[in-house]
Amino acid sequence: MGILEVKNVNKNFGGLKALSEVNLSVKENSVHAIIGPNGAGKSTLLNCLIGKLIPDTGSVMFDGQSVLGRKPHEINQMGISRVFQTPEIFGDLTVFENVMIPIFAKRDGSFRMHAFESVAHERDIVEEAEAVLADVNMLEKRDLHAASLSRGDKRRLEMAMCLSQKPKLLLLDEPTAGMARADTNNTIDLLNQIKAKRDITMCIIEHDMHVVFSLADRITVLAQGTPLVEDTPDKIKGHPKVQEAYLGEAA
Amino acid sequence: QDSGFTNAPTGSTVTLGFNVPQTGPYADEGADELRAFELAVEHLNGEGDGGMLQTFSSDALEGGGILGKKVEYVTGDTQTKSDAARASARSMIEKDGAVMISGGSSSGVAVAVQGLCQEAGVIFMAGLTHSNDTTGKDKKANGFRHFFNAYMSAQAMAPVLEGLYGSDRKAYHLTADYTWGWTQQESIQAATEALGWETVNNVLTPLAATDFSSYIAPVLNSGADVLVLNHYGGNMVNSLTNAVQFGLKEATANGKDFQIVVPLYSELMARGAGENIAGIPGSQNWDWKIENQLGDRYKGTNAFVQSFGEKYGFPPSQAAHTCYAQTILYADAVQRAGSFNPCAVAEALEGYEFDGLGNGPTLYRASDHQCFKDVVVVRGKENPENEFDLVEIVEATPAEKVTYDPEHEMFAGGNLGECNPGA
Amino acid sequence: MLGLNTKDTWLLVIVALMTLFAPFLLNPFPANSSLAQFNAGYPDLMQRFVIFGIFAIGFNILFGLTGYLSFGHAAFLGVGSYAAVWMFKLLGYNVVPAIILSVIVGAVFALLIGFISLRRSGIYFSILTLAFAQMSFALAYSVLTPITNGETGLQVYTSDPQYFQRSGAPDIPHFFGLEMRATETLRMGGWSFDINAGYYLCAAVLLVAFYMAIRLFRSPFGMMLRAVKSNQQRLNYTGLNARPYTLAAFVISGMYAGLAGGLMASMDPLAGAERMQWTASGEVVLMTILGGAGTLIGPVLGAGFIKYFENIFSKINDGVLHGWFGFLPDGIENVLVTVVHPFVGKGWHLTLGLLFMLVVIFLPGGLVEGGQRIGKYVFRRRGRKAGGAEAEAARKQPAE
Amino acid sequence: MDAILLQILNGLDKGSAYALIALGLTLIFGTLGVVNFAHGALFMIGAFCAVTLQRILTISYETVDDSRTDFLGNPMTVETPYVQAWFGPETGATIIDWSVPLAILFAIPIMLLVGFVMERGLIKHFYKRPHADQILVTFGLAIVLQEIIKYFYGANPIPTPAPDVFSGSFDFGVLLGFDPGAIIYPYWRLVYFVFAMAVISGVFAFLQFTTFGMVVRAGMADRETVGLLGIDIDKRFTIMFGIAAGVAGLAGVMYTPINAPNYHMGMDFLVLSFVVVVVGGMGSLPGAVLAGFLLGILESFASMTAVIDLIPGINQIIIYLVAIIVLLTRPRGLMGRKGVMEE
Amino acid sequence: MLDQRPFDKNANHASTAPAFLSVWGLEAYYGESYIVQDVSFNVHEGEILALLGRNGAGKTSTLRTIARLGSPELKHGEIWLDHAPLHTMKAHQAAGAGIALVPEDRRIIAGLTVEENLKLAQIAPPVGWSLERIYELFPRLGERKWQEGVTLSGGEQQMLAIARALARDIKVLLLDEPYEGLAPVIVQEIAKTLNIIREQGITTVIVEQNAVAALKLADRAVILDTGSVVYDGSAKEVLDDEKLRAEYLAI
Ligand SMILES: Nc1ncnc2c1ncn2[C@@H]1O[C@H](COP(=O)(O)OP(=O)(O)OP(=O)(O)O)[C@@H](O)[C@H]1O
Ligand SMILES: Nc1ncnc2c1ncn2[C@@H]1O[C@H](COP(=O)(O)OP(=O)(O)OP(=O)(O)O)[C@@H](O)[C@H]1O
Ligand SMILES: CC(C)C[C@H](N)C(=O)O
Ligand SMILES: [Mg+2]
Ligand SMILES: [Mg+2]
Repeated sequence: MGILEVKNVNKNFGGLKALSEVNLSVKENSVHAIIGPNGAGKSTLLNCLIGKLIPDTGSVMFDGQSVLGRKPHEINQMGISRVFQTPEIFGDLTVFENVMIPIFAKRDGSFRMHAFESVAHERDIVEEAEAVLADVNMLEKRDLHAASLSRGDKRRLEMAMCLSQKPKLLLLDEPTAGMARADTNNTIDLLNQIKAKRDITMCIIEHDMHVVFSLADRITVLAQGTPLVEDTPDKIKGHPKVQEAYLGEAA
Repeated sequence: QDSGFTNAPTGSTVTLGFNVPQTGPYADEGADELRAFELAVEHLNGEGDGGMLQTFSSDALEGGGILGKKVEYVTGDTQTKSDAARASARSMIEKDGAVMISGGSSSGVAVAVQGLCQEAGVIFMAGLTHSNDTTGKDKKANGFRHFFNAYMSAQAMAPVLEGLYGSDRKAYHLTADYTWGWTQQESIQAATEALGWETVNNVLTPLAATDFSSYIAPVLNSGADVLVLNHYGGNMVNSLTNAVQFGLKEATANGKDFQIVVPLYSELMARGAGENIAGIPGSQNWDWKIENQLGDRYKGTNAFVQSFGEKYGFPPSQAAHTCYAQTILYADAVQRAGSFNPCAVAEALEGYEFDGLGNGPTLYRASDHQCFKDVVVVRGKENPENEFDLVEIVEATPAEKVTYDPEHEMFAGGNLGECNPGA
Repeated sequence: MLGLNTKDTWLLVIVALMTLFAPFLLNPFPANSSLAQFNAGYPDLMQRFVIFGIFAIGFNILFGLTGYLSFGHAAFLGVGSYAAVWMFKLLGYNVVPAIILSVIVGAVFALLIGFISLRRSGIYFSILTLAFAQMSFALAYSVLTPITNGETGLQVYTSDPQYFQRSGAPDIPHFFGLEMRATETLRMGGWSFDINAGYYLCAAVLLVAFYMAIRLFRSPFGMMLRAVKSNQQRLNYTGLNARPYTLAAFVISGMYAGLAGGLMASMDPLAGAERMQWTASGEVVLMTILGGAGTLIGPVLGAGFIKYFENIFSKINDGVLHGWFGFLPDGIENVLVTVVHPFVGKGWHLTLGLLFMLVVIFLPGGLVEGGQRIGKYVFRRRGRKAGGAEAEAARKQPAE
Repeated sequence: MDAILLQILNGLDKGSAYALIALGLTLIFGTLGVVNFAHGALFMIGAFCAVTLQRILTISYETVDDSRTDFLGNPMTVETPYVQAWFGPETGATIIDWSVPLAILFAIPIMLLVGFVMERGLIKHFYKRPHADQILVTFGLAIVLQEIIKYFYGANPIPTPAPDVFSGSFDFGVLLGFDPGAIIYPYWRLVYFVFAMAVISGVFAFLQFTTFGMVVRAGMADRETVGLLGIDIDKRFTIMFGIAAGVAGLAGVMYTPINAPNYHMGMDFLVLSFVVVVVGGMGSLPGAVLAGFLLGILESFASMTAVIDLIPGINQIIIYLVAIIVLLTRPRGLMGRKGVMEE
Repeated sequence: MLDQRPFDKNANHASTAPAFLSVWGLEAYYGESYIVQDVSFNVHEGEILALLGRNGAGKTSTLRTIARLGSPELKHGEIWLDHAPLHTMKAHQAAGAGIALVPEDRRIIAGLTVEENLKLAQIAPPVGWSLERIYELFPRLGERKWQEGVTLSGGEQQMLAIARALARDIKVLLLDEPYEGLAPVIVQEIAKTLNIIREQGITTVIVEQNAVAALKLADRAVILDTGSVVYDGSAKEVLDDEKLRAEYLAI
């Protein structure tokens, strides 16, 4: 039994079958990659996990509980965080505030009326936020408005926000897209460190095979809304169907 | 030297506060009031031709200001909102040291400002306010109303309506849904029912309404043969225009010609209704033609019209007349009392009988501070010669006919209280 | 101090000093000079400045932080006023229960309206709040007259019970015997200054309200509200429930509005229905934007700006103009009066409209931004002289 | 039955006015994304185009008639309009009589000009600014326009009657077999309804059957990208603004015989037109029109005595009540597009 | 070798052909922050230029400046395209002169279908490829022409964005991270497409984090660092020079 169990999930958009009969089991504290051609339904699947979309049929169990019917913030409080394909950050806030908010959410729950305390006096949260920013090499940008970051930096910031929550399950939708090689490598290192601690489960969508193969324990290949194969990285690399439909001559 | 009351004038001048609507729908009416105030101040200070001071029955005033102090004035904008009006009045009292506030073009504002003046200890000489409440439920010892009221309108109109349309009529009322509208409707309903008219329906219309078609349309089919529009200002212009559009003027009902009645007229607003007002009866506090048409019982009128017309180029409205008269009356009362103390002034005004201000013999009744004088019943002219000559006078109902007991049920519940000199 | 950082402490101190000395600051011209017209230091206007300041501060907590533009905030001000007057009618003229009830009633109303309206966002939210407020206004004006006294406005009558009005207590609103209207006029040379009890009560309340707003702006709660404005989706996916945050902000700002309403009735015991009309709601929106939405002091400045024009400019008539220009030859005097005439007195709206336009066009971000720019400009020039400008510009460039 | 039919008819012409104003507003607000608080003022300026034309047509020369006197006792001056002098009293009078329909021709260039000037001179700098700034600047502009009109025309309503042939009403009920007088309907209101339908279909056709509409929609969603595609969106926004101003202005011209125009008529309609647009759904032209008629008709129903007796005060609040109900049951109004002004 | 040939903006560049697109001394600001700092380079007709650099180096800003978008604001410098002075133009005029930018977040227009997005590009002259020809190159777009553009998957959106540029008759194509978020097969496909486009004689500037892929495609490379040009030379040289790659691209 994995920490995440997706069973027979279907999702249609009008006539389009974005997901059909998707089954997926993610083992606790493993890194599970989902790859597949563009439009295969990868992001749609993640949307179903975090309450952004509700599957037409099927079930999604996380940590023994169903996530279906829960609001996004409740699902997050269960321990699922997500990095989006197009960065979702608080553009009007500073980089530092961007990472403090998830830490508050983790500590105080989905709502707390702390209207007369001072942000600056929350020592532990400030320190934690600093540490998180240091991890992603963004400490010197802490007072910039998030909206004025370059694309790659936005993506790093969003990663930091999710990591700061120490979620049980971290969903990463193309975390390194648009990142410079050097930072991609840093990110791989960072994720590998996390992986080494073995206390976070990660589900990663990525088109950069270098990233996928450096991190993943298992890989699911999704094509046209259905899982094509699921296996270890080595097996996937050599899989002819995958090569043809996805990797092309590069692999 | 006067002292011991709010804003006792200490220097060689005395300040009056003229609080009129300068913005909003009644701005033109307010502008006319302001003209009259300025004219009155001129006359009090001995400038110009003296206007009604020449005809006024009291000769306490000599044109040297009030009690020898030159009259100065400040102005403000009521916006026809009780809040704004009170703010403006307070600034006149607190900042400019006004000893008297006058003006306004709505009963809500009048009541609100009257209450303020009572608390602050200055005299309020109401401008245009027609609701029974101003000198009824909401009367105040420091407040005085020269203008007539809804009850008086109704009493004056009733005999005329009977003469014009008979005593077997079915009336349909449209009423502006606020204090004034209600008292107007209540009064006219009572008066017409006393004639034997039947009231078919009374529909309250929102003050903010601009199109009355959905209220007018069902009228013809309701069995009524008279439509009473208890509307004023923009409401009146629009509802009357709509009624005419729907052909009510030419219609017949119950075998009679259908009729429209507008109990309270305003010349300024009538202008907005254009030719639609032709033949429609209503009442006024005063009309600039009254002395010419009904003789010198109404003396003062021509003097005022002359003086105003020469200065501004057109005849004054009843709003202007009332504000002018109120200013003169106040000044005269101070002069007679020999003091600006509101209590002394009130005493001088209470029960005061005067003449020569254009309304014929008039009484400022002591028990409720309401003026009693003749009420002018008018009709829209069929072929007006110019935009100032829109109504013809049907008759002037003598004051006795419209006088009522201060405890009359439409006026009951109020308490004049004590005069308050403030400080 | 008081749990604020230095900058905020300074801000608070400055505001405190300004409110404390307002009677003097606002009456800079000798009472008999022709410029006395521009003096704003009389009780009514000073009270209005602070009361609308409170209203705008509260509005800004909602709008400035969350970006939810309520177009019906005047409704809370209105119910606050009604509640206060009812307290006068039932209990007596002490303002304390009146003010307390007005805050509570403001909160309850805001909770109801907010709970429903916050189901929608953006313009849909604005129109929902507008609709509720307009309904309240229309009903208060007509059907609810027994409670609101309709067009005239709710007043205290001598026949009202006033169960707790002790004999000997003032017959007008008072604070444990201190009449709100009590005014001491100080005359110094040609100047005269009004020290008014009601004003200082309002000013004290303003300071508390302002202090709480600072705390709130700097609190985690305030940060969450800004996050709502920035990206509500993200907030939800971060595990925070945006609804209770926005609702709490809505209720708090409703309480500020109720408080303002209560104070208004305490200074002048009459509650008019027009207080709830959309124009009144629009006014607080304008005040906030004009001053600078999302800034702490902006709304207060905006409130002062609008109230100043309404009360001072509307009172300048031709007579006053002739007074000013009287020293000039007649011809010039008349020309000047004719030129200025459309902008003052009954033309005060025109001036206000023009100023609205000029402020937004030239000072995006409102008066506060304008102030900052001027500050920066002055600072720069000084800096340049000292040769620091280049250094500063260099620092601005990306590192290396 | 006849009472209901009557109110539907009444609702139709009220709805026509709402729909026309909302249509113009939604072009600017729902499509260009500018919160235009000056829209009511455009409506008002349209109405004053009619007033102005009437004044122009009645420009007169004065002759002194010694046989009569004015109110001060001086000899009376009599005014004769020049058009009557030029075209003869009969024709001249007819021209004056037809001033409102003629004002359409007069208003179109003026309103387009007003729209262009307003957009070029002011609004274009505000497309990227926050809505709040747009509110402030357009509200300021509305006040200024209003005050200018007040300065020249005063605060009172100015009667601007329809041509005589359209005055009065016709008995609609008789056509349907009801009693005479059961359903009467003023001719001019019928004209207004027909006119509104014509303008609405014209605008729809223009936006539907030309690429113009698509470009404008695209430009609203993403100005920058549209620019990258070589399209000068500014020009089209200006045209769009001109059209919107024109629609508002024509609505105003034709409205004058229904209710005499005054300087604040725009503000009276302003809030209502926002409500209509939002109830219709942001960014939807059909929505705005539909909501206009819906609210117009419901407002008429709510003013029926039977209804008021049932729920006192309902006529005061019906519009807002309906707005609340619609917005709570349909998140984006009747036909709103996703993502338009939802933040 | 970079050491021997430090970048000099006045120096003659590799090719002897006259510059087709010439960028000289660009300085551009976001508000007060100085982002593009004196950037100069030439692109010759028909060539593909790779513009590389770290996150936040100013690549996007440079492309936006060339396309004459309002922000960043060009304060100094000249841009000439085939004798047309782009620096005096606005975006839509520059587009008319033959510039096409495929922006980094694709900027598919919400509310329009795929086909409408394409048609939009053909409203203003000069018109390029016909819709049929576009659908031939990108059959997926043909299949989805009625779908709302923004609901396409990331890869599909990228195709649409490129297709939209081709729908216009362009002289220079500016591509901002065209491979980002695309499956390896699609990357290869797009690379092929870009080669086809090159054969049509269209000049291309490509910004890519996937430097290897970009360099394989490109004739020349320009490397930016904190807003300034640090390398301008042949693409092959970068690809082959370990040290250069390590220094500027961390690969
Ligand atoms: N809201 C929607 N409405 C209609 N179709 C949608 C919607 N969202 C996604 N789709 C379609 O569903 C399919 C799957 O999309 P999804 O975004 O999940 O792909 P993906 O696997 O994440 O692709 P990529 O790697 O390119 O991001 C696509 O064909 C897309 O066009
Ligand atoms: N709108 C903006 N306002 C202020 N600064 C900005 C803005 N956009 C970008 N910047 C800053 O300009 C610099 C260059 O950004 P740019 O987007 O051009 O980089 P890039 O080379 O494209 O990076 P990436 O590879 O991450 O996309 C960065 O430091 C960024 O923070
Ligand atoms: C001004 C009055 C004559 C009428 C006005 N509506 C009132 O309330 O009294
Ligand atoms: Mg995806
Ligand atoms: Mg970039």
